[in-house]
Amino acid sequence: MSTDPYSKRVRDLFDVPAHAGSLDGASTVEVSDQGVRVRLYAAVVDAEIRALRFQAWGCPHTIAAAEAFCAGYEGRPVVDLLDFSVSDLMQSLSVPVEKTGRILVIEDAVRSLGSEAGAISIPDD
Amino acid sequence: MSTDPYSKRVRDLFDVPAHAGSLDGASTVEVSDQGVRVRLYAAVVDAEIRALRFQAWGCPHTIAAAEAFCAGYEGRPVVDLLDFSVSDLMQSLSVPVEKTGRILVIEDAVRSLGSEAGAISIPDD
Amino acid sequence: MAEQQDLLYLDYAASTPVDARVAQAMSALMTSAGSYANPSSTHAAGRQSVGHIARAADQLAGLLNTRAERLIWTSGATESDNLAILGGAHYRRDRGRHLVSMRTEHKAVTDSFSELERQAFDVTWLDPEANGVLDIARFEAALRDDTQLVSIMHVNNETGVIQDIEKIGAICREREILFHVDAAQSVGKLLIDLDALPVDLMSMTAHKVYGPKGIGALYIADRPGVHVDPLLFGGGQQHRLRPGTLPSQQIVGFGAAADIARSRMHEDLERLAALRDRFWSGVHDLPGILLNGDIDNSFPGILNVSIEDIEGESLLLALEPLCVATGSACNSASQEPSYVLRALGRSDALAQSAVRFSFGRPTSLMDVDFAVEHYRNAVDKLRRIAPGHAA
Amino acid sequence: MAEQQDLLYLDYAASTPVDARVAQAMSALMTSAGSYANPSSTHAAGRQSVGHIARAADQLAGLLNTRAERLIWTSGATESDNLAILGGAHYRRDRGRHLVSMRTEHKAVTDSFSELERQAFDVTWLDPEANGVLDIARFEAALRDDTQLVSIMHVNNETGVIQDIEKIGAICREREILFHVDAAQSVGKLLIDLDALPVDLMSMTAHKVYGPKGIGALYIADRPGVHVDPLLFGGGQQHRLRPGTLPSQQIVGFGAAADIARSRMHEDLERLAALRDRFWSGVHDLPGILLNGDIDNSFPGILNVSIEDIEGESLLLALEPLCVATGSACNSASQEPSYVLRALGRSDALAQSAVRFSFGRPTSLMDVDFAVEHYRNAVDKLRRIAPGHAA
Ligand SMILES: Cc1ncc(COP(=O)(O)O)c(C=O)c1O
Ligand SMILES: Cc1ncc(COP(=O)(O)O)c(C=O)c1O
Repeated sequence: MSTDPYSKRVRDLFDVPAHAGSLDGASTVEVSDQGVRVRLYAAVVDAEIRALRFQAWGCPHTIAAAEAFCAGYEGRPVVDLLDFSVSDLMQSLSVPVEKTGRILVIEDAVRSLGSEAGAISIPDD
Repeated sequence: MSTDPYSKRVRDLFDVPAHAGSLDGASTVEVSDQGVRVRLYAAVVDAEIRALRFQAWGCPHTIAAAEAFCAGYEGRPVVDLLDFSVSDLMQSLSVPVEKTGRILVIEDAVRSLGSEAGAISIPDD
Repeated sequence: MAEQQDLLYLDYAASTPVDARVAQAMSALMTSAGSYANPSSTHAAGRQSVGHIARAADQLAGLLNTRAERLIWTSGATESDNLAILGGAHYRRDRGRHLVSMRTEHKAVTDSFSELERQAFDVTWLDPEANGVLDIARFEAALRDDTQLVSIMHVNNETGVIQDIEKIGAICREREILFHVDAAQSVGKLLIDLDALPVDLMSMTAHKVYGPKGIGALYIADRPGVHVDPLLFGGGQQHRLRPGTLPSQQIVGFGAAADIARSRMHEDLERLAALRDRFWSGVHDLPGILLNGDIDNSFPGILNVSIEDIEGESLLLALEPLCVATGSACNSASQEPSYVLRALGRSDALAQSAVRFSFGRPTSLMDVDFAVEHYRNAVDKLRRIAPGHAA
Repeated sequence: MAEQQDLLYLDYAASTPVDARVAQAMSALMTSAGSYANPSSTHAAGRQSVGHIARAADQLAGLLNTRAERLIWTSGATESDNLAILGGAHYRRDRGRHLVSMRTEHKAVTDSFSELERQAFDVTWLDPEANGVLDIARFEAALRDDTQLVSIMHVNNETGVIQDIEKIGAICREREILFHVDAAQSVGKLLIDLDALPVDLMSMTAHKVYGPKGIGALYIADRPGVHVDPLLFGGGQQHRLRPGTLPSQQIVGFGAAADIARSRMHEDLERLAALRDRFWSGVHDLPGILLNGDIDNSFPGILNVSIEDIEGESLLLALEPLCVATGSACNSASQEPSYVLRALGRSDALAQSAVRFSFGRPTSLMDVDFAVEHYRNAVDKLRRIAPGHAA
């Protein structure tokens, strides 16, 4: 027996993943674990994230989480990526606990993206 | 589970047992066995059965069989009683085999009635 | 058939008609798009079925003041009794092999215990007092250190007699004995508060309370040590306790019936008591008549009377067009005198003459008067036919 | 709920709507005077219930070319499978402890055998060929002198693949091995002639063939040595093989559904084949698509396809408003890749991407076209999102 496993928000994000896709020449990371595969692209200018895109192979929660991340971080300082934590995302998407591992893959990807996109060496550019 | 355990004929005889009752001064026998009790009364004149009555305590088949007997033997020679056999009755009433014993009680009673009513010594009276 | 005409059904303890609103809810579910889906399916239609079932579970739980999660759906009280008794005894076999029940239980209970006897469990079969009630001191005396399960029914199906499940349950709880109650005849009829009652397992069925046949439930209390082994395997539904596609229309029917019962229980009880009392006052003066059970301690929908010098099978036929029962309907294909009435101390002959009149929501005072007249006439007729009565 | 709008149900292998005529017959029975009586009651109303049940048994027996007395009513195929396998193995335990079945059986079968393994029976689990069909030589090789029971399903619930129960049965009969067939997916859909088939026990259920949920039957052949031990005790109904008040409205529903199925089986099959073929020709050219099973040896109401590089759960959501299944509906609450498809040699990933489309009487060609379009779009969308595909 089951009730709807997807919240309205997950359904909306999954239905219209506006940030699905890639960015040529942007910082890119790919993490593959827990049976899911996530690739993130960040176009960073002046330590600010101008554009985010994702590609994902995984369950609806994984795709929705990737989309939610992209939608939420465009326009923010790249340094924010280093503090990214999935707990808010888990809650706002009502991700079931047994899927925590998959969502943590996104956390990994986001943090790598932070390093990759030069969050460590901000002042320099 | 069960279908109707009573044939139409049993129902009719049971509903209107026209010969239930007793006859004063008539030949009488009572047999009690197999959990049923049957008493038969015969008014015999000139070796002919002028009237038959019964009293019975037992299941509907027992009562119907007693009634059927009485209705069938009024007006017949008393000697017929000695040959009475329940097999026709069993069939015409569709008596289930497990009730054979009870119907045989009626056979016993009828044959005793035959003796009692002087079937043995017909010419004499 | 001529049989169909003018029957007067007074066998509501055997089964009840389905309330029109219940039948309506079931029909709607069976055919309307999206509602007939398998509740095990994860798609949207399946989730709708799940929603219907959840609502029905809430309705039944509401009737009994418990939570929906405590209810396991079964095919009826027979299966619930088996699951509780076989499943409970097996689950707790390490706690001891002694079990206690009564001789006046329904066959679904006694036959489950007989099966456990074949499996080397040790069953104490208690007799009731002459009025059908279990004496509490006698019950307590039967308990042993290795007693692990007790099953005592709430309302007896033949006599209507009510057992004091609260007291019995309290004694069981003190000793950590699993307590099962067959409540097939009381759910939806008497007030049952599972939150307050010291009952661990309770069997119920919809068709005794204006719901459909073939759907029941087993209540399993949320307490440590209270659990049962499954009897059926597969599918994983219902926490693996009872697999099989959940019959949504049946469950929705039970839920709706429970809801209706809750809303009119008080009114039903009052009406039934009036009907029963009127019937009894109409026949109690017949020579040789005897009430089986205890009119002051009974569910009023059932009245069981024996009568001297009357053969039961002929009585039943003479009573037509009344539809009434001798013994338990579930067992009445056999011509054996009722073992329940024998346990009350009735002779074979008296037990065999017993008739159970049971009244229901459709029964009217006129029906009762008709039944009284019919019963009196039938007794009169058979007595006049019988040898020994002056013609 | 918005969910209720515009669902396209293509999960007829999980459950079917109840035919309107069936629902009508059930409603009539539940409420009309005299028909709701307990069929165990001996009075006139009870006998009417018995009559309704007898007629339904004749209808079901007629569908299968057997006699009504050979059918035991149960709560569904899950219970029938349990009764056949647990009951059959127990009844014949003296003949040997070896049992044979397949890995691709329904959970109700595999879990019954697992329970028997816990009871120290010895089960051989056969794998099918890659197309889902059991190889007869492999089957014969698995048989031993102490093999006492074999259970092989007729139509597989996930793939639609048909096993050759006639050949398998003939081999069993030669060796006096009890042969059980789970025919939940084939009764009323494929021609089954029990008078001719060498089958000893056959499980069936009404809700897969436009009848109600919660009613099934077990066919028990009239041959020496063919029998089962009961799983439930009480009441004495159905020759003590399966007690409990017979749910007349459910049985009448099954009977009516069987009658309708018989009259339109040929027509149903032709339509389903046309729908299935149209669907497959609409999707077969998708890169990486694979048919699970054997389209030439299948019940045409079921089509199961896997597709490379697609995650199953997302596929299912992307397919909404199509209501379709991954794996068996009876098991689909779990996210495990289907053990049936794994047994066919599919990788975890491919098994997990599998979707079962199943068609039914209400399905139209337009529905199929809509489903094709939706499936293609969903695959396309997910592939575009996935890493590794050029955006
Ligand atoms: C007390 C009692 N227990 C159990 C049952 C069996 O219930 P079901 O008919 O649902 O199998 C009945 C009635 O049949 C009953 O009266
Ligand atoms: C092959 C098979 N066997 C058994 C079952 C179980 O049947 P039921 O739902 O009647 O318990 C199903 C479907 O659920 C099935 O497809």
